[in-house]
Amino acid sequence: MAPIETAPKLYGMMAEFETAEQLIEAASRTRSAGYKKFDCYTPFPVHGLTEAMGVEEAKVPWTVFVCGLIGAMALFGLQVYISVIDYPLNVGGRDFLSWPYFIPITFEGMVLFAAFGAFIGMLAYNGLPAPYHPVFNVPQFARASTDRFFLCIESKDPNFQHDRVYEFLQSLNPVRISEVEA
Amino acid sequence: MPQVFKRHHNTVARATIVGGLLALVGLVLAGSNITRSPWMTRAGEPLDQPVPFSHKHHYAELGIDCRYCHWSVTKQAHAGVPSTELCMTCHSQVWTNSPLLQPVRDSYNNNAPLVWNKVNDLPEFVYFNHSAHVNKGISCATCHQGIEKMHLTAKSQPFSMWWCLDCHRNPEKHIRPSEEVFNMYYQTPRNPEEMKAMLDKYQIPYDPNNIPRNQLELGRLLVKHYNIHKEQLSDCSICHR
Amino acid sequence: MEKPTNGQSTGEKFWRSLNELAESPEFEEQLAREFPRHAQPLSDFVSRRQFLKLMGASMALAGLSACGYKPQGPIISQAKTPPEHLPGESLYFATALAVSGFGMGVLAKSYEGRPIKLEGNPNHPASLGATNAITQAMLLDLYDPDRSQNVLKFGRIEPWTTFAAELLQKIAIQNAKQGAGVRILTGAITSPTLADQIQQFLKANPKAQWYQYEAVSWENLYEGTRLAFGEWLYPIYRLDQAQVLVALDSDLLYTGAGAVRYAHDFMQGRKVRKEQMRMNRLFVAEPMFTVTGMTADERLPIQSSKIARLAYEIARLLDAPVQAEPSGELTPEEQKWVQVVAGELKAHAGESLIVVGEAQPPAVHAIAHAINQVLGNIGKTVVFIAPPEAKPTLHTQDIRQLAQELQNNAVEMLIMLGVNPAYDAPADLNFTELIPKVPFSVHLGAYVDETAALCVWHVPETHPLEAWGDVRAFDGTVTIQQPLIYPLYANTRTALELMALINGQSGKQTYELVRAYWQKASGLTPAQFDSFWRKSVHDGVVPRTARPVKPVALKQSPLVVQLPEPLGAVQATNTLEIRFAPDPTIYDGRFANNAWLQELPKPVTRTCWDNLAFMSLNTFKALGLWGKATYAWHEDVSFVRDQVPLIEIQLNGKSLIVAAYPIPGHVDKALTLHLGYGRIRAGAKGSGAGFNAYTLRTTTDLWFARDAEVIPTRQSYAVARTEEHHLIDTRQKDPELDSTAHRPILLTGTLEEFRQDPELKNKSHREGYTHELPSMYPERHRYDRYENPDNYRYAWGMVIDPTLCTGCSACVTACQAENNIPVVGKEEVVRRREMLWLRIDRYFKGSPENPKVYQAPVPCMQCENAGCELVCPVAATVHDHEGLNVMVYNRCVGTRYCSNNCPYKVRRFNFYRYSYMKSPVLHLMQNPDVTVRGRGVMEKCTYCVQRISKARITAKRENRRIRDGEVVPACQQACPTGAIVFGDLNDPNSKVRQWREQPHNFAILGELNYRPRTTYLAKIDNPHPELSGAEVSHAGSH
Amino acid sequence: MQEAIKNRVQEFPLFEGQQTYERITDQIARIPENPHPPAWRVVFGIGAVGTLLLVTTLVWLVAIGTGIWGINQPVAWGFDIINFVWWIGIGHAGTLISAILLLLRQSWRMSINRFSEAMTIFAVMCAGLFPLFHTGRPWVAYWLFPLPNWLAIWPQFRSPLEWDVFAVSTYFTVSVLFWYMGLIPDLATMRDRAKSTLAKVVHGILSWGWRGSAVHWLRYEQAYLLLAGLSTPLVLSVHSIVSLDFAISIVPGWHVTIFPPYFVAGAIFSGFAMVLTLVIPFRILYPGLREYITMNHIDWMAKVMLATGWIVFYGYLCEMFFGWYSANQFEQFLVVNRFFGPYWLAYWALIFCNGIVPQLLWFPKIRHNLLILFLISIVVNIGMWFERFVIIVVSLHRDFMSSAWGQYAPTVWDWRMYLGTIGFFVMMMFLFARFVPMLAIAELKDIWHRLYYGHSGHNGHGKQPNPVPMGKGGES
Repeated sequence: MAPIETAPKLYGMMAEFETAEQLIEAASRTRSAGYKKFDCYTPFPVHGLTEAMGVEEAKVPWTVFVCGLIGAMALFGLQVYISVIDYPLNVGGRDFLSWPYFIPITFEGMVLFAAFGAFIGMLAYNGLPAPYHPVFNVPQFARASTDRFFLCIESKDPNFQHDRVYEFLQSLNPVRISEVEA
Repeated sequence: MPQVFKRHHNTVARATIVGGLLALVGLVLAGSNITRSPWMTRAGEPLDQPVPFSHKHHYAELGIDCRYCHWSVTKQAHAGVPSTELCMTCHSQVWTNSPLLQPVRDSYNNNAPLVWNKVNDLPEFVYFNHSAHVNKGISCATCHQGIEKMHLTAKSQPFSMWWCLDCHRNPEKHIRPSEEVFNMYYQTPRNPEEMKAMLDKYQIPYDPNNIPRNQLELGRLLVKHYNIHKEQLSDCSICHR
Repeated sequence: MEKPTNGQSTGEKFWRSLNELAESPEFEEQLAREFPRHAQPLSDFVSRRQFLKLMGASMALAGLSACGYKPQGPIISQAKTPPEHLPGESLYFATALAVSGFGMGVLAKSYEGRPIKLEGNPNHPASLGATNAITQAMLLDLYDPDRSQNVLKFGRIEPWTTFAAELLQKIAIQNAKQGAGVRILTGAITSPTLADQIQQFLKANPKAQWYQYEAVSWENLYEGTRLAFGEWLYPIYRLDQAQVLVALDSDLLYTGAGAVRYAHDFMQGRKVRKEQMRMNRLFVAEPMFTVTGMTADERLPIQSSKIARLAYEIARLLDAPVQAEPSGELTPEEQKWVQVVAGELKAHAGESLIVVGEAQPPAVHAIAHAINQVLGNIGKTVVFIAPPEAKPTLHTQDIRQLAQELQNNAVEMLIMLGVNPAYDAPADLNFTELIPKVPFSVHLGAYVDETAALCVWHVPETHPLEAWGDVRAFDGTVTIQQPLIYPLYANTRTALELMALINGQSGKQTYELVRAYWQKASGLTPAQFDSFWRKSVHDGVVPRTARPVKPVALKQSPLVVQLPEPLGAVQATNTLEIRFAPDPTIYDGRFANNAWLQELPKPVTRTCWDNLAFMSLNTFKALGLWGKATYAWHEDVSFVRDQVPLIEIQLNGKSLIVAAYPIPGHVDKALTLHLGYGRIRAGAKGSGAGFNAYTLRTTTDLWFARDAEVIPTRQSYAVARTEEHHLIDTRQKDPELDSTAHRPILLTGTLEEFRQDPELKNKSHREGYTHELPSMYPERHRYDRYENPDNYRYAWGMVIDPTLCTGCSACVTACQAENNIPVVGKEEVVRRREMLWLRIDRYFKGSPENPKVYQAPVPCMQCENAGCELVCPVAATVHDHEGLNVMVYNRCVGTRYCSNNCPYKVRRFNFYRYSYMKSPVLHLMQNPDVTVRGRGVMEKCTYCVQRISKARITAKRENRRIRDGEVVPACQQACPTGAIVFGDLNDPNSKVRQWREQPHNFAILGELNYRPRTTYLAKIDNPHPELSGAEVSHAGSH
Repeated sequence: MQEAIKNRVQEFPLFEGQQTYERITDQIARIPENPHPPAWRVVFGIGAVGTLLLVTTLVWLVAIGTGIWGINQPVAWGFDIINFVWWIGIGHAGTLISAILLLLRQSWRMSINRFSEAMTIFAVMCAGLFPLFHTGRPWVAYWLFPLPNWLAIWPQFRSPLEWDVFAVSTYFTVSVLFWYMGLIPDLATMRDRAKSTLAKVVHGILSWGWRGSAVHWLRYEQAYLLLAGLSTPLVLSVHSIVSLDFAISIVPGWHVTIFPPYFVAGAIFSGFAMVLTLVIPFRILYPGLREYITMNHIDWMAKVMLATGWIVFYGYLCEMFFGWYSANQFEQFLVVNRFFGPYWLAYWALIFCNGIVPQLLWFPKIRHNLLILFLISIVVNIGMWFERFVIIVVSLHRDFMSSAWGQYAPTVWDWRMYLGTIGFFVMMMFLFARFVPMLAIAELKDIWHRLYYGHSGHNGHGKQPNPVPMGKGGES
């Protein structure tokens, strides 16, 4: 077979699988084959996939924790500032700093901020919104949200070599292999 | 079939989100500032009056005391708008045929009131008492600042609650010897000598070892002297009934 | 006026523009348009306005929502300043207001030239600085938009001049025949000047006649004294001298010209303190609870017709020189009661008093006089003076005679001054037919009422606050009435002016007439007179005009009197004795259009806007009315919808449909009907309210009648009541839980108990009042924490002594007048939305047949640990540094949470825009020192904070503390008996502090630890050991 | 562990019929894609009318004032707060199902969580209306928020009503976030299935360009789990705070320490009832759903109702006990007044609806009879409404000072507003059904993959795929 010249504007090469198990298998082999820049696409969270890919991170939880902390402090602070410092009023003979009364709102503030932390954090780390992405150029990729499982080795990868990658993917027995336009 | 979104749409999307958040913050800030602005409070806008009465002329140029016309200010809640009678005490002698004063003369002759436009207006549920202020060293100038420079009268302060509270919470910033209340040109003495001189002049007891050096210190002295109970001044019942 | 106003700006405007305004066609037209339909009550609030308008209106209300920057209003300067005028300051002028001829001295508060509040005049014998509800409310009459404003001929507006011309011409004709055809009908007249004018006319026209008629007449007093002493005399009671007071069918503490004074005097003997552990004792025998009855230590429910027998028995036991044919029998209880009373009277001879009510026939009065004579009370606890009226008379006789003459067409010219016989004359005379027979009839009155409608001419009457005049108090003391305001309506005239016109002194102002009379009467030189006049007008009393005391003696001994036939044992259950009584608030009907009085809960029944046929629960059930009609699915709900059954009463041929209402303490086999309702031409508020008892009232049965037949109907009727009475509508099965009397609300005790244990410790629930729970928080805000020598701070507090409270409700109306409290109308009251800040709680204890009554005024308690403040999300109600629980109306968003968390339920909510007043006139009345609350805002009592602020500012200006007694809330000021004391709790010498340190001081619901600043003294009564046993045992408590 | 679960789900299948990834996707996603049954239009129409009723009522309310309601002096809260609490309670089931059951790893929640979360959001919308419009001056209700203002005055943070403001708004926001986050992958699915460009664009935007990357899924699941972890205490706190509106005050019948747990239980109780009330008709309307909302699901929901019902009933018993044990005559009177007072009917209705009727759920037959179950769920909703009525009206109308006692009766306006909110709720639910996948597709596929893949007949695709001739992306 004649070697094919790599298209200059190539995002990567994508293999399509039918089952999650195959994909997990493929992912771990891709990893052991020394590829760094590759990603998998699944219609639902496939458990064990990220482990196979060797991805580990806990950015989101930390963000949530910090946001929650900020939220709690912010609202408790607000209440104390208002009812003790800015306009202390004798309300039903209660002490100005009647902190037990401030707990509920403090708690709600914590939850609110944390929730936003989780939501926005998730999107931000995922680089969303990204309505455009090269992988969408592959027609079959439309099934990635329905019933097909994809593995894409990106051209950014240091040892990305067109036909090598092709052969490697072949060895994973995908349903189909397609180039992904950048 | 090509995908519907192009690469630049990513940027657009992110820009929109960031922009939206910023806009939100901006809105809140703008809102809270606009309400305080003269545009809202109408501070500094003269209203038209039946007679173009000039405080500048009468106070600054002729040197008529505030109390000549607003005679009830030291005794009553209301400073009072002078009756036509009062105007005529002078204007039966001077400017007797100035066309500008025609309404005044008519009012006097037909015993019909002059209808002025209210410049310094408070909501109905706010009970302001002039006498309580002027007798305790709060000057006309504090609320009607610059009236002595006005040809046409406009309110110079927002007269909003936070503005009132600002002084009610720390009167030291504005209080002065009650003898100086009607003096629009009063300046806080800048050096100890002047300060001492003034305190002596008005027999205000003070500790000679530490003579107040600035308005704040003078203020504290006077607040005590006039037996003003600060913490009470921001009680709701002080202004609302 | 769409937006609420503090009256200041508008105040000045109105002050200036009154004169112009009153004449200006717009104003006339404007008011004319409102007349007579415009209703203050809110019932038609929704239906009347279109939708969008309202939308705008309610939004405009955001005016009260703290945004100050509305378009600025005008500010109107005066052209000329009246000498005494101070901008924004109130001045007080002494004058007097008369009810059926008798004057009540008042100090009228004038703000910017308009009267806005009436206070009692301390110099005046009838007032002593206090007032009653009616006097307070007479202010509203002045501003009533329904007032008649035009001279009418057959209902068409005519200029005054036309009337004057025609009148004079007719008078001229009459003068020719010495006034043979002229009849003048007035109410009781004490005014010397007016009387003088009438006498002048009579002198000129000897054949003319002057009749006086009062529907609620005291003629029996006169006849009584005539029987006993041979002449008409007017009794003056010295209740402060009486240790034992026996009131037979008499409400002397509430109704009658001297009531306010009497209540005051009587209570002098009931101020129970640890220093003074003694009190007088009051016995009352009456068919239905009256204010006096509720105050009684020993009360006997008995039919009015049996009172005579009762009195006679007492007389017999005291061997008073009385001879009569007793008929009818007394029950054992009544016998017992009589013995005890007789014993008490004897024991306190010389310092006891027996009083008989106006409703009782002369004979009974005579008996009472004989008893007082025998006991040597006359001259001590009661003295007699010549009648205060200018021409004392027997009203019923007068009116009967007039009717007679009208019948015979003897009357060519009938002049009626401020009377309304077409409505309130006895039914058997049927004036409605007689009046039209008069060719030339003139009616002078404040309203185009039933009589005006039948007259040829109607002349609008000037309100006493608008004109000069004079009037006598119950003891004869004269007050010169001075005007507070230029007459609101140009065409109004006073009776004095009318008589002057008739006497050909048309040009004269009332001022000249009054002054001229007194110049003559006083017989002083002009110089002396001037100072005399000044002093009299200024003080509100003319010196040395009180009638002198007359020595009296029984004209014969023994007195032979004819006792009336008492109601025998009634056979049929539906044949009852009927008793007529003046209405507690609208009196004989003359105040029917006074919304304040209409909405004021009646002292005994706590109903308003209505009169009802009151009867005992037994009778109510015997008639088969219980559980009838709308009593729905549960007996307890019988009053849920406040529905009561309608009954038909038939009395000598006449019949009346009226709502029946059971009330504890009413004697069985009898019903009580209040006069004054069922008006058809009272005005927008009064017309159609209640049932017209006059239709049953005849000259023969003026006060009570036997054999009234009662026929239940199928219909029911909605009653507006501000308080349920629980002995009735909570089931008796579990008194410990149900009967209110057992709730730890009021601490009560007898004098005996108080003597043994001043703190009443071993009373049930006592601990509930005192013990305080530990608090988690540093209680920096307690008033006693403020106590230190150099403490400037005030701790306002109030102590109320229910023992002194008669329940007369003067405080309630005073509060309403002072604080711009709106009237909501019957429908809203039925829906439990009355706005009165101050209510008077009335609790029954004991058997429904003859319970004890405990009352206490309940204002906002100004709790130090106020629950209302705690739950307000916007800090609209908070404490200030002086311990007031202030309510910031303009901050309130109206969540109503505070009201829910208030255990005393003293907060009031503007469910609608109650403060909306269509008529500009009503805005003149509003107190400029109090914010007028808009819709959706919670409101409540704040110890009259406006008065406190005023005093504080003055004190600050003068660099001093506020003196004790310098701040007097409206309620305290109005209270005749001094049951309310307000002041600074931090001041060890203040009166309020002394009261609060009394051993029997307690806080209502103290165990909730809200720590109210308003506390109460235990309600002490002085039952007679031999009697009370029976009743109290019913109650089962302590 | 996994095995155990797998065995259990064998006997209680979470799915009916043969499932594949496509089938799951298609069955659910095609509901919004295809035209709707006529029944949908009818019910939606009814809802819309109700909404109209609501709007007109609100306008009139703002124009005239709260006086048009039946509230009065002793009873200053009536339908407004009753319905507020009722709606909030209903809302809670959604969050509970989605959050708490998620934390408890209850796989059966997957088929109903999207649905009940939507219910939550709309219920909270309805609830929110009441506190806002029950104020006497709604146009200044914004004072309840701590906005910097030129009055220099702030809200009062000791008031439970103020807590409500924060609790309810937070609850609403978080619920929306939670719901929307769950939607993102499914919106992506919709996008990829979409035929028209417009649909592609809209779904593309709404799905933020989700592409199912494994790393994204990782963060997504972390966030989702955390949100669940946050919502759980949130939902408890919200109804606790609502209960504190009463418990903080001193009114007998309100001042009860067990209110928080008892309110939360009540909320779940009524919430599940409402889920059933909605699910059963929806299953009829959209038969496709039956494969995922099986009789097992319904059975479990019924059981939860039974359990929470007992907690609530225990609450009632406690209140009686407290009344007696308090030795406080006001409390004692309250109990008596509830039993025999003017509103005894309401009280016994509540006992009947919440105490007696749910006991039917002991019987499997009844749990599997959709009609009866549906009726029971309605009865429970009514019962829970009565509970709030008893708590609010009966406590207020006769508290301490018998001189201030009164009665309460709703007016037509009270009813209009109540029915209006119900109409609004129905309308929103049907809009939701019209435009959004009613079940969580991705989660269902996940569950199916975890529990059934390999067991159920999936092997159709088991064989090794052939190497394919490679082509450039975009070709073929």
